[in-house]
Amino acid sequence: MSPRTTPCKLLTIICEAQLENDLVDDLQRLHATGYTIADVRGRGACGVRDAAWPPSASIRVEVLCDERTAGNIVDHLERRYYAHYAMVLFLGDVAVLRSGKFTS
Amino acid sequence: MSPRTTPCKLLTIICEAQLENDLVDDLQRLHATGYTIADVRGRGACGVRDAAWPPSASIRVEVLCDERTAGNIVDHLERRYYAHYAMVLFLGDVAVLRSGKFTS
Amino acid sequence: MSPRTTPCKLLTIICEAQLENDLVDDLQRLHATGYTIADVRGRGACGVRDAAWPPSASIRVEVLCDERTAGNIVDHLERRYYAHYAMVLFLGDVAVLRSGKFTS
Amino acid sequence: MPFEPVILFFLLGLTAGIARSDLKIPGVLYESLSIFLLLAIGLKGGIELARHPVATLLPQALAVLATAAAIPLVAFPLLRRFGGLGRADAASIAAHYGSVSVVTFAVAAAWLAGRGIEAEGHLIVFLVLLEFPALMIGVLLARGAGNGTPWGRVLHEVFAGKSIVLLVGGLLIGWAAGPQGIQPLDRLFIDLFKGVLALFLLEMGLVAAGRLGDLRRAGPFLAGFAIGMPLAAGVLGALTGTLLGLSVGGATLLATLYASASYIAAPAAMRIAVPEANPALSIGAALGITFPFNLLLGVPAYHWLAGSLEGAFR
Amino acid sequence: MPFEPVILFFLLGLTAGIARSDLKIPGVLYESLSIFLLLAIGLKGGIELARHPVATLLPQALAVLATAAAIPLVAFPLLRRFGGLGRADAASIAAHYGSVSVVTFAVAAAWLAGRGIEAEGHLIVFLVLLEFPALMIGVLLARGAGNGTPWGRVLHEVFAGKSIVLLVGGLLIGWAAGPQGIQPLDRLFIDLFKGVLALFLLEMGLVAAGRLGDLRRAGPFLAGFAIGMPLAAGVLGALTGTLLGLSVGGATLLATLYASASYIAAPAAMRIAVPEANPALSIGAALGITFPFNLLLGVPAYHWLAGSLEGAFR
Amino acid sequence: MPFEPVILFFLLGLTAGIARSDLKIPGVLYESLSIFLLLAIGLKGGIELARHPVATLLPQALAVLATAAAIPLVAFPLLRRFGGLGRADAASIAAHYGSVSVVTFAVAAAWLAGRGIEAEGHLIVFLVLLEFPALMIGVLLARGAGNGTPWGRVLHEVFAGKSIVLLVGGLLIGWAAGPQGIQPLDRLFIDLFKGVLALFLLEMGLVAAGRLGDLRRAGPFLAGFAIGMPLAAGVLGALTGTLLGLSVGGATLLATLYASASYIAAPAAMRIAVPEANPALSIGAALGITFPFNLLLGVPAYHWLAGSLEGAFR
Ligand SMILES: Nc1ncnc2c1ncn2[C@@H]1O[C@H](COP(=O)(O)O)[C@@H](O)[C@H]1O
Ligand SMILES: Nc1ncnc2c1ncn2[C@@H]1O[C@H](COP(=O)(O)O)[C@@H](O)[C@H]1O
Ligand SMILES: Nc1ncnc2c1ncn2[C@@H]1O[C@H](COP(=O)(O)O)[C@@H](O)[C@H]1O
Ligand code: NA
Ligand code: NA
Ligand code: NA
Repeated sequence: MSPRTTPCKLLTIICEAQLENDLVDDLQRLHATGYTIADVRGRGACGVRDAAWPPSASIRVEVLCDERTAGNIVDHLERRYYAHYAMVLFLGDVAVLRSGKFTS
Repeated sequence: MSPRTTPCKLLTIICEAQLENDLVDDLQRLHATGYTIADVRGRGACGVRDAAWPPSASIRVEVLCDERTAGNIVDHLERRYYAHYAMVLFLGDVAVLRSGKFTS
Repeated sequence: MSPRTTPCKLLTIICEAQLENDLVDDLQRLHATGYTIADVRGRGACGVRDAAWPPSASIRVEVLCDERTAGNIVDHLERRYYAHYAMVLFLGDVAVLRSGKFTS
Repeated sequence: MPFEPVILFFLLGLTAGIARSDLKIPGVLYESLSIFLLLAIGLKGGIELARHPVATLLPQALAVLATAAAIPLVAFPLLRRFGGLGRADAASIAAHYGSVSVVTFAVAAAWLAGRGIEAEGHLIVFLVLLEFPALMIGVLLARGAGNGTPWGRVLHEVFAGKSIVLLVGGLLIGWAAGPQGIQPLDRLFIDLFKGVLALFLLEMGLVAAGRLGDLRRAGPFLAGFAIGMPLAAGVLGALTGTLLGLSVGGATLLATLYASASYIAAPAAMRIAVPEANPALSIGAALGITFPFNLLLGVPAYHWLAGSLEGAFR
Repeated sequence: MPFEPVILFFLLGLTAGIARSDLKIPGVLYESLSIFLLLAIGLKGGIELARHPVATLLPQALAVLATAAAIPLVAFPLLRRFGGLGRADAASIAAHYGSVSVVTFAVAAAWLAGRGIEAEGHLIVFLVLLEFPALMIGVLLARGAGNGTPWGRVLHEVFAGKSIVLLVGGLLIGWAAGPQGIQPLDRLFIDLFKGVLALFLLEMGLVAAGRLGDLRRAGPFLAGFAIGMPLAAGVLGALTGTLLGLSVGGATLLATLYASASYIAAPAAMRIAVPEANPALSIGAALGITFPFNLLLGVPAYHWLAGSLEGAFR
Repeated sequence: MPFEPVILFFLLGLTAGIARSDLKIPGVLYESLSIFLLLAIGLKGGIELARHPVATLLPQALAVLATAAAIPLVAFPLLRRFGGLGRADAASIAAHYGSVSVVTFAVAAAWLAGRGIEAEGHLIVFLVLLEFPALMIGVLLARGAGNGTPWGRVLHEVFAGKSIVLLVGGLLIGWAAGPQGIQPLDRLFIDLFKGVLALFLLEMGLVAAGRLGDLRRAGPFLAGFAIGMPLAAGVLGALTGTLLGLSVGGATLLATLYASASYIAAPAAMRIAVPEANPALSIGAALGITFPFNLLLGVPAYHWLAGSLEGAFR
């Protein structure tokens, strides 16, 4: 990888669309420097979520952040939402340009 | 990575939107525990697919699963669709929380 | 990973939707063999981009390519857009099927 | 035809969904149509409000709110004791049935209009008023008034929720602008109302088809509740309407409001305020059974009831 | 003006697309408009059906189905032998031209209405009937009746496909509810029809602009086919219509149906049933050439033809 | 009511946005409504054009273009010197205020119609003409005519931009088809115009609510500019209109055009042509202050002005 890139965590959250407002507040409070959201549909342990109407709509949230922030976010989401909401979390490794943008 | 996360495969499929119903059935049959779908547009070997009308719409399907399931899905898709449909597949490594959710 | 897959770079670009036409031309000129685009919203250094109207809409562009092409694209984007537009770039490693499709 | 023609669109959607047709109504169209319907209903209510002095409606409105509050308060212990449901699920279902369905109301109004039966216009004002109290009662039943309920959050969810904002906003605009001020907008909000309702019912049919699986899991008690509860609430509504001196049409609409179960505002509010509740149960019952039941059989039944009560009491 | 004004919207879209304008009609709007158009056409057909005893239409319908079946059966060997196309491609293109284009039909009907030319209302019923047989013929031509064709899958794709569900569903609703039952929906489905058609044509222009590249690759034979085939099919349609005793307007519409090529139902069905066929060929010809040809020149030509045949045969 | 009722929808959206309601108008609906509004305005203008010989409009049009060009040319040095803004930002803001807001124009036309005040129909033609020159001036101010400005790219962005394509396209269609040709489309494009405008204003209120943060950062000079500039431009417009012999209604509309700031075409063009400019400044001022100011206070003020000038000059 080019010397100008820096390793970074990419946390992806797939969850019910109704959580968007809360989640966005949580991310800000937990010092994520940004996030990206897409509308998605899918299936998982909570059944089919086909996005045909608001209660069955889902979102996919990506957060680029350092490892510590990622850990904090995962902890918080697991505590606050995991039990009662359709939610999946996964972490990947990427390399970002101008990493200053993604550390809090 | 935190000790609470487990390695997992992330299979991404980008293909014609019209395959969605079939694909979803295939994934269930091949023991994927879930999937996530987003509407996308793009360009590839089959030309521009701009999503301006249904025949040129594309979807992006993500499947979190173990390595064996990923292999089975890739084999099946390659056999059944790859020759005649616009389709791209790629595999990545991620770490999931509560991995029990993603092994069949 | 299965012997039929080959390592490949996955470059993800998140930027203002208005750049789409230009970006797509740039990618073609820089020998990307394809791309995939999704509509997204988010927040970053340039503030909230909520996609409620065209000036605040964002896109997420994925390009599967070899390392050299990825480097060229990153260089070009950084020079041409990074200073004045909301834009984030990151690189990941994936494994693709039929890698011939993704090298220029 | 015994029922309103727009119901046929619901049946078409239901059939297409069950047949796994590739007919899919985009989520964005659903949202656009529901914005239209909520705003149009609010505007109509506001125009009615501009015609009536608010003061004269106040006593009626209080009586309506008071009797309607009985619905979730009765439903909750029933669901707990006889349905064996947990506190959260019972409270959430009670809130759905205590609140109202805007679309059921609109179909009932169309059914009456199709038969030339008059009804008081200010029933729409009651529709708006009945939308939210049951949601608050539901949260109270699930959590109690005290410890740890994030009331600020819940109140925000209810009052800043899409349906309240559009209904109340439309009401205020209609009231402030009055019939003449709104008149240039009639081409969109009044003339197209029924056509848009038909499209929305097509979509609801598709959505309902996707809930049929949930229903099977819900079990026979909930299925019975989803028919018995609206009937009982319909009797209460028809009685209240008749005692308040409403016309037969007006009492029919009030009965329909009491009998209907919310599936726009309630699912949104309950998901945030009572996350432990399983949405498949409340939505499955409200949308999968009560909604079609009211469309096909309930409305004519409430009309018959209102007619009988009118005969009995006057 | 020699042609229908709504065609100008198609030309605007085409121009904007060729100029690489940033005007993009969101895919969701395309889907919403096509749901509207299919449902509205179905409803209109259903109202006509309610007016005619079905039995009297039956013989005409059978004759129309039988002669129309000739179109794909003739197109297939032509495309194979003279176009040098493979079995799958020839079959898929034959299916597109054997099926019908709802939008071309609507433009032809508007063209006639703009000139005050009457046409039998039940032509819409034929539109619905002609939508699918060619699709089945196409699959048969590509695969044969036997070995390994997933007929269940194919039949499901055709009959549970969006356009059949909406056309047939609208037909049944219009027929069951009758003219008075549908009347409150007229504000949406009838009054706005032509405006929505204009918006849809704007979008189709943008889509067609994106197919021009495919066309170049398709080669001169297919370009010739895309003009010769509709002309030949138009003659067959005008002849059939005249012999069945339709008015000049009715025969014009039947000719338009025969001449038009599907680009809603056929691409969807062929992609699933005959995946080896290259969709760029069939869609490029049907949408890039035949569709604008029919809009601009075909419809007036079929009308002239129908008039001449009427003079000759009666 | 002192202001147009449709403005209430803007206030509803603004309130919902500030209250962080979960009411969100999908981006696709925004695009669909803006396509509708631009096309409908263009069609109306085209019909007017078909009624007037183009030649008679030409001298007026040239005078209007010439005086309107003063707006960005005056705004630029003001913003540079007194606002302390950089070249790019000053040029971009000047372009926004030199161009026009289609929605402000539509609200002003509705305000006049609601009071029975006549206005020349061909003002719509001026609306279309005034849309783009200021954008070119803005680019010139930012970059100079020479070295390195990608003029091809910029011209394409302006003339192939969505709003010009739809406005000019609609104009040409309306002009080619004429009033009778367009008449079957009136049900959609004319009758629903005001209702769609109301929905669009609801959305703009939500969007404007999201810009209030930008405003705070913009500082007091820009806030003053966003009110003073439209007032000054409005005087210029009313004066020009009166001297050209327009009616009071026509002069009011011209003043509104001069006073309004673009937030559809200008942000798109400036983002590509002058990327160094901070869009938060120009959009915050144009949408967050000038747009509501014109809706609520500006239009009545320009009307009063036009009336006074008419008295003074004739
Ligand atoms: N195995 C999986 N692969 C990809 N996405 C998944 C998977 N499982 C769940 N999801 C997504 O996460 C959402 C919530 O999952 P769950 O909480 O398991 O219902 C689903 O609706 C899917 O969109
Ligand atoms: N190199 C690439 N990078 C990212 N996405 C691609 C690439 N190639 C193809 N795709 C996506 O996969 C779809 C199908 O690809 P293809 O089968 O190559 O036409 C395209 O429409 C794109 O959305
Ligand atoms: N830390 C982050 N994680 C995920 N997405 C981000 C992050 N920062 C920025 N983005 C996305 O990139 C876009 C542009 O970022 P920026 O240039 O920082 O404003 C934002 O609107 C987000 O969609
Ligand atoms: Na109720
Ligand atoms: Na045909
Ligand atoms: Na201006």
